[in-house]
Amino acid sequence: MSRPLRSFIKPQFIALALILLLNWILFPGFFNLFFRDGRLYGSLIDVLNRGAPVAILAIGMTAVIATRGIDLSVGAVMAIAGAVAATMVGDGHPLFLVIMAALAAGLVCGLWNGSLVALLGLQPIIATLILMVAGRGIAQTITEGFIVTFNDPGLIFMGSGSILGLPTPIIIMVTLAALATAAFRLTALGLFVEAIGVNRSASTYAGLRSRALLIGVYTFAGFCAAISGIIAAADIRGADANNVGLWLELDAILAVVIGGTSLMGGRFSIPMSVVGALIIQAMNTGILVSGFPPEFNLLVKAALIIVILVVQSPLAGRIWYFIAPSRKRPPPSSPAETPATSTEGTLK
Amino acid sequence: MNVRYWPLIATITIFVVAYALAVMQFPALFSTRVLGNLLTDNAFLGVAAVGMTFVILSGGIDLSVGSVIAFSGVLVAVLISQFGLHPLAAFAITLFVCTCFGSTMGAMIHYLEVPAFIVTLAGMFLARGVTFLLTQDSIPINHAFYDWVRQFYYVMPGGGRITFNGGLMLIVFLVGIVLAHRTRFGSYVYALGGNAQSAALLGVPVARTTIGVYAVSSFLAGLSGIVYSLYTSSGYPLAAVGVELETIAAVVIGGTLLSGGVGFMFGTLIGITIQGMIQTYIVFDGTLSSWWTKIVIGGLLFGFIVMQRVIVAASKRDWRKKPYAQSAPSL
Amino acid sequence: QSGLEGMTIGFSQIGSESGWRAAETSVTRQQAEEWGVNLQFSDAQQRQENQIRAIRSFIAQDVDAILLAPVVATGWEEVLSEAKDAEIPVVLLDRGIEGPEDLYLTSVASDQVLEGRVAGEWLVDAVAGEDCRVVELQGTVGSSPAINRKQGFEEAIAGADNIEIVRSQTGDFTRAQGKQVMEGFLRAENGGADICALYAHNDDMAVGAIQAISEAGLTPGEDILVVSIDAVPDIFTAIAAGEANATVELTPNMAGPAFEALAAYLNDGVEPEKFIITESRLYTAEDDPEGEAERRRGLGY
Amino acid sequence: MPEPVLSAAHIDKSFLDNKVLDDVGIDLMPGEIHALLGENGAGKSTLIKILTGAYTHDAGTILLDGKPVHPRDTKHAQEMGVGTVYQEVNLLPNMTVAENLYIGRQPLKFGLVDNRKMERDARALLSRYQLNVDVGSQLDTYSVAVQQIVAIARAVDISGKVLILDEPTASLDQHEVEVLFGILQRLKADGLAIVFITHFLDQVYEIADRATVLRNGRRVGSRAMADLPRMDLVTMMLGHAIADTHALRIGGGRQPGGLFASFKDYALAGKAAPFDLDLHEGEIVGVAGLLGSGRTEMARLLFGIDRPDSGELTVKGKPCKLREPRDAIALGFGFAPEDRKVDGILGDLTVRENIAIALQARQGWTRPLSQKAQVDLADRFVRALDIRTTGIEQPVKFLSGGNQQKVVLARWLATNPKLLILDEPTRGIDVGAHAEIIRMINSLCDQGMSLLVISSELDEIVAYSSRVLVLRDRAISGELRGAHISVGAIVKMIAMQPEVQDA
Ligand SMILES: Nc1ncnc2c1ncn2[C@@H]1O[C@H](COP(=O)(O)OP(=O)(O)OP(=O)(O)O)[C@@H](O)[C@H]1O
Ligand SMILES: Nc1ncnc2c1ncn2[C@@H]1O[C@H](COP(=O)(O)OP(=O)(O)OP(=O)(O)O)[C@@H](O)[C@H]1O
Ligand SMILES: [Mg+2]
Ligand SMILES: [Mg+2]
Repeated sequence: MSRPLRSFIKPQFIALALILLLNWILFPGFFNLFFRDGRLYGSLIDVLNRGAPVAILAIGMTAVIATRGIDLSVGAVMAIAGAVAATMVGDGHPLFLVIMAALAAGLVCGLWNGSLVALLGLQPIIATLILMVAGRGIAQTITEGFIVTFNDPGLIFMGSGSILGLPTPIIIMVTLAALATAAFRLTALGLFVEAIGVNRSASTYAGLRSRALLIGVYTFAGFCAAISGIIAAADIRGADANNVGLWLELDAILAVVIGGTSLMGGRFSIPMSVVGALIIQAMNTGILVSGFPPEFNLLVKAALIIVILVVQSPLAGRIWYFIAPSRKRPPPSSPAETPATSTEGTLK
Repeated sequence: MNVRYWPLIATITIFVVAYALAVMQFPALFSTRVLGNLLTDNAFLGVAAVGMTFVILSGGIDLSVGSVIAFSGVLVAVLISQFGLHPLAAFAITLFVCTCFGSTMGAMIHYLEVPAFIVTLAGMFLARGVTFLLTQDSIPINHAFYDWVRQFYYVMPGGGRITFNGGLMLIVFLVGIVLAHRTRFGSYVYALGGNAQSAALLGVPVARTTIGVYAVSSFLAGLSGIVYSLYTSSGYPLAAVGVELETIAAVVIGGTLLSGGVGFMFGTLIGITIQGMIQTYIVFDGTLSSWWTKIVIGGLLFGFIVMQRVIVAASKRDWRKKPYAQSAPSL
Repeated sequence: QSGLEGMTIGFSQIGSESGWRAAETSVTRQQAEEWGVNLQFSDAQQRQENQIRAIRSFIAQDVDAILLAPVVATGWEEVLSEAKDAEIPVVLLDRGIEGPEDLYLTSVASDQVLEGRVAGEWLVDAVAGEDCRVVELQGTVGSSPAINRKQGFEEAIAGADNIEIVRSQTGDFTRAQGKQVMEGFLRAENGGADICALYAHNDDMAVGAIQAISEAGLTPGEDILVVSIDAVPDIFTAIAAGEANATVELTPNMAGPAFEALAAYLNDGVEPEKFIITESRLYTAEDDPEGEAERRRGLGY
Repeated sequence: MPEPVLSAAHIDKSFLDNKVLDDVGIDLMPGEIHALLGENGAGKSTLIKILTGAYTHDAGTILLDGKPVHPRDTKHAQEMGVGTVYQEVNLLPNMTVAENLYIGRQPLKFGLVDNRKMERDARALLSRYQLNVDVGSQLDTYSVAVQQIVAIARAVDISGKVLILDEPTASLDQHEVEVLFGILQRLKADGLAIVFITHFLDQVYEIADRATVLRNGRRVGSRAMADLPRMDLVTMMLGHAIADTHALRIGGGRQPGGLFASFKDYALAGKAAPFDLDLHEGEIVGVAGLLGSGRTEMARLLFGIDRPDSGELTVKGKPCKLREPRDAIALGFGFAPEDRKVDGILGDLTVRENIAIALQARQGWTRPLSQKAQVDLADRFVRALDIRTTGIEQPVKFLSGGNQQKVVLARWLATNPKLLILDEPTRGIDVGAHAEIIRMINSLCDQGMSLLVISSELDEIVAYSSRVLVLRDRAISGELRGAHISVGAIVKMIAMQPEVQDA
C-alpha cells in the first residue's frame, strides 16, 4: 500500500522526541553514549534495554487488542516462565531445554486464555484475570516462595549479555518485532486479525476461522510474555515470582494504545506499539536520572501521559491538519473519519 | 421469562449453590455473623462497584477508583486530624474534589476522544501521586464523630451485625438500582453502551452522560474512601491498591458485559458478595499457603464464571436471531 | 516447648512480597509445629481489609489466639476490640500499631528506626570522616519500613556532615527495581565515580543494585560501599564475596517469642511485657558470612 | 402558495477534500410529501444529516418557519419538531423496543421512569403499524424489518413539523409499505412536511407530491411529480437514460442445468419447518414472503450459519455437512446477508480489503493475495458495480449505504461461487445500479452459477427468477415456475396467509 508521507510524522514520534528532550534538559548527560568492554552504555541504551520487556509484552498484546481483546495475565505469565527457567537451570538442565520449557509454559498459558475466550466465550478481561490472579500462585508454587537464584552464564546472557555491543534484550526485542511484523504483514494473518477485531460476525460470514485465530493470538501473547519473563529473570539472576512483571500488563496495554491501536480492535501496528513502550520507558528512565524525590514519580508519569494524550488526540489531530501545509492527507482521525457524529456536533 | 435476566439469575443461583456447598464444609460459615461481616468488610468495595457498574454499562472503564479511594481516605484524615475540620465538613470537601476529578476525566474522554482506559490510567497515577504528596505515612483519625457513627449497627439474631458501613452500601446499591433502571440518566448510560453513534442520533446527550458517568464513579469512589476511613479510622496512602480490578471483576461476574449496555446493578451486588465469599472461604480453610491462596481464588473465580456461561448458554440456545454485534469478543 | 498443645491460633500474614516475608511465614509454621499448635494461616495479599476480614473470621471460628502482622500501623481499633470482647488474645508481629495498648497482649517487633540508625552508624564509622556521597534505595513509598528506616539512617548521619544523601529513589523492595534504579543513579552520578556508598532499605534491592554496579564496571563493596537491612542469605553470600559490606538483621523468628508469651499468658495468666523488641544486630565480613548464609538457608528465604 | 416549513439554501459540505454537497437547497412545504432522489452517493443522507444537526455544514442557511436555525445536535433538531429515520437503522440493539421508542422522553412518575405506562404507549404506537411484538424484549431479537418499523414509529411520534425518512421502505414488504403510506397520508393531511428518500420509483410516484433530485452532490432540480415522466426522472438522476428494468422479464424461459445442491428435509426447531430444496446450475430461485416469514432463517441454514436439527445436504451427488460458513464457502457457496451493518461490512477496513477478504479467507492465510492482485480485484469491481468512493483505500464505513451494499456483493462475486445466496441484494441500491445488478445476476446465471435470491421487491423477483418459492410461517408454502411467475400470482400465494389483515 502506498504509504502517505504524513504517516511518518506520527504523533508518537513527536511525543517520544518531547520526552527525550525533557530528559536532556533535566539531565544534560542523557544523550551521552560510551563504549566499554565491547558494549555500549548510556541512558539511551538503558531506555531501550529496560524498555525491552514491556515492548515484548506489547508485541503480543497488540495482536490481542487488535481482536478487540485484552490480556491481563501477561505479568503472571512472566512470573511462571521465569520460575520455570530458574528452577530448571538450578536442577542443571541444559540451557536449550530450559528456554524451551519456559517458552512452552508461556504457550500453554496463552492457549488456556485463548480457549477461555474463543471456546467458552468468556469476556477477555475476566478470562485473563483468572490467570492473572492464579498465575503468580502457580509461579510461587514452582519456586516454593523463594527467590530462586542462579548463575548459569548462558541464562544470564539473556538478560545482561550483549551482542554486537548491544544488550541482548534489545536484540531480542528488535528481532521479535521484526519477525512478528513479517508474520502478520507478509501473510494474510494481519488482515484476518483486523477483520475479526472490526466485526467478528461479518468475519465469520466471510469464512474466517475466528475461533482458531483468537486462540492463536492469545497463545502468541503468552509466548511473548514468556520471553520477557526469561529476560526479567535473567536480568536479576533469579526468579522473583511475587514481584516480576507486577502491574506490567497495564504498561503493556498503555504502550499498545499509545502506539495507536484502538482498544475497540481493528487496525494495529506492532512497531508503533514498541515505540509506545519506549515512550513509557523514556518516561521512567527520565524520572530516575532527573533526581526527583520518589513521591513525585506517579505525578510526573500522570502529567506526561496526559500530555501524550493531548498531543495524540483527534482534536490535536484536527488542529494539526488545518495548520499542516499539505491538506492532501487526512490526519489519523479527522472529523470525517470520526463517525461519532455527535462529537462533530459538539465541536462547532 | 425475559431473556435479559438470565445472566443475573444464573449468578444468583450459582451464589446460593456455592454458599450451600461452603456451609456443608464449614458449618460456622452459616451464621448471621459471617453475613454481617460479609457486608461490613465489602462495604467500600461495594460502594465503588456501583460506580464502576455505571461506567462499564456506558461502555467505558475506570481504573482510577482504587487510587481515588486511597486519596479520599487520606484527604479526609488530613482534613480532620491536621486541619481539625469536622468530619462532615471534610466529607463534603472530599466528595466535591473527587466529583470534579471524575468530571474532568469524563470531559477528557469525550472531548479529546481518547480511550477511557488511558485517561483513567493517568487518573490512577495522578490520584495516588497526590495522595503521596498529602502524606506518606498513614494517619490515624481519632474523632468523637467516628466513634459516634460506629455505634449505629443493627444486631441480627445470631449476633451478626449490620454496621453503618454495611447499611450504607446497601443504600447506595438501592439508589444505584433506581438510578440505573428507573431514570432517564440510566437509560442514557445503557444507550451509550449499546451504540454511541445511534445514541447520538437518537438525541441522547452524549457529552453530559459521559461526564456524568465518570463523575458518579469518582464520587462513589470518594464515598468508598470515606467508608474505608470509617472502617479503619485512618487514612493510608497505599490503601486499596488494585481495587479497580476487583470491582471490575465483581461487575463482570455480576453478569454485566464489559462491552457495555448489558447488565444489572443488582448483579454487581451478587458479584461483590461472591468475591467476599471466596475470601472468607479461604480464611476459614486456613491451611492454604500464600501461593495456594492465589491459585484457589483464581480457580473459584473460574468455576463461577464458567458455571454462569453454561447456564446462560443453555438459556440462550435459540432466542436471538443473530449474534450480538456489540459484544463480538464475548459472544 | 509446651503449653500450647492442640490450641488453634490464627495467623494473619501480610503476604509473600519478599524473601524475608516468606521466611517469617515458614519460621512461624515451624514454630507452630514445635509447639504443637494448629495454625490457621491467612495471606492478606498486602490488603488491610483482608487482614481485618481474616481476624473477624478467626473470631467467628473462635480461635484461642491471634497472631497479626499488620500491613499498616493504623486502623485496627474496631476489629481488635471485637477480638477483645471475644476474649481472644492478639499478638502483633514485626510491627507495632497505633491505638490503645490494651487492644493487644504484646507486640513482638523490631525497631525499624533503630535498624536504619544502626546501618547509618556503621557507615559513619566505615568512612571515618572522609566525604561520602550516599545514594539511597527506598522501600515502597508510603510503607512504614521505608519511612522509618529512612528516618533512622538520616538521624545517624545527621551528626556527620561529611556524609550526605545525594540521590534517593524507590526500588519497591524488589531486586529488579533495585537494579534498574541503581543503573539510573550510576548514569546520573557520572558513571558511579561520584558515589561512595549505597544504602538500601532491604537486601533484595541491594542484591539487584550490586549487579548493576558490577555491570557498570565498578567493584561493589570497594568502589561503592553497600549497606542494607534484613540479613537474608543472599546478602551474606555477597558479603562473603566482598560485594556487600554490612547488613542489619531483622529476625524472621517473631513467632517464637510470641508463642512463649502466649503460653505463659494462657496457662498461668502472666501478662508479658507490652513491647518485645527483637535485636537489630549488625553483620559484616567479620561475622562469618558463609556460616550465617548456611544457617539461614533452611528458613525458607 | 404557503411559506415553506423548512428550507435550506446553498448548503456546502466536504469531508476533508471530498466535496459531497455543493450549493444544494431544498424547500419543504407544509402538507407535502417531498421525495429526495439521487444515485447512491449523491449526497441525500448527508443533506438530511445536516438538516437534522447530525453533521455541521460548511456553508449555507437553514430556515425553519422562515427563521434561521442552527441545529446544534440531533436532540436540538428533535426539540424543534424535526423527526428523522436515518438510513441505517440507528437504534439501540441492547435496549427494549419500548425504550428505543421513548428514550429521552420517557413518561415520568414522581421523577422516575414509568415503565408500565411507557410499554402501554409503545404497544399502542406500534399497533398502528400492525406490528404486535413484545415491546419489553430486546430490540436485536427482531429482524431488520421490525427494527425499521420501530424507527419509523419513533420518528413519526416526535415529528411536530417535519418528518424525514431515509430509505424507510428498504426492508419492508408490500403490506408494511401500504401501512406506512396510509400513515404518511394521514400526517400529510395534518400539515406535516415529509421528506421521503427511496430508490423505489413506483413508491415515489405512488405517494410523493414533489421530488428534488441530487447528482454528485449538486441539485439537479425540483419538480412536481405530476408533470415528471418516469424516464425524465431517471435521466435527471443518472444523467442518462436506461432501459426500464421492470419491462424486462428474463428468468422464465431459462433452461436450468444439472442438479448442484440438494437439501433434504432440512429443519431447525423454531426457525424453519422441514423443507426440501434442489438448486440447479444456471437457475435463479427467488424467495418471496412477508417479513418474519423466515426467509433469512432459511438462508442462514443453507449457508451453515445455523446448524440444522435434521436433514442432509448433497452437493453434486456427494453428501456434505455444514458446520460453519467456512464449510459452505469451501463447497463454493456465497452469502450476502440482509443486515449489512452487522453481518456484512468490515467498517474500518478499506474497500479493497472488504472485497478481497472472502477470497483470501478461502485461500487461507499462508497464501496472501499480492497487493497488486487485491488492487486489481478491487478496481475491477469498483468499476463493474460503479461503487462511488474516493478510492479503494477509503474505509468502507464512509461509503454511502448503497455503495456499501455493492461492496458486500463484490466480496462474494470475487470468489466466483457456484451457489450465491442473496438476502435483499438490491436493498438501498439506485435504479442505475439496480438494473446493473439484475443484469449481472442474469449473466452469472447464464455462466452456470446457481442463485437463491431473497427479496421483498416482487417485480424484481419476477424479473429474474426461473422459479419462485413463497415462504409463510417459516415453511415453504408454495412454488411458481416459468410462465406462472407473476407479481399477481405471488401476492395471491402470500395473501392466502390468514394473518394478513385488510389488504
Ligand atoms: N463520514 C464520511 N466521511 C467521508 N465521506 C463520507 C462520509 N459520509 C458520506 N461520505 C461520502 O459522501 C457521499 C454521499 O454520501 P451519502 O450517504 O449522502 O449518499 P446517499 O445519497 O445517501 O447514497 P445512498 O443512496 O447509497 O444512501 C458518498 O460518496 C460518501 O462516500
Ligand atoms: N411482524 C413481525 N412480528 C413479530 N416478529 C417479527 C415480525 N417480523 C419479523 N419478526 C421477527 O423476525 C424474525 C424473522 O425475520 P426474518 O428476517 O428471518 O424473516 P424474513 O422473511 O427474512 O424477514 P425480512 O423481511 O426481515 O428478511 C423472527 O424471528 C421474528 O421474531
Ligand atoms: Mg443514504
Ligand atoms: Mg430477512
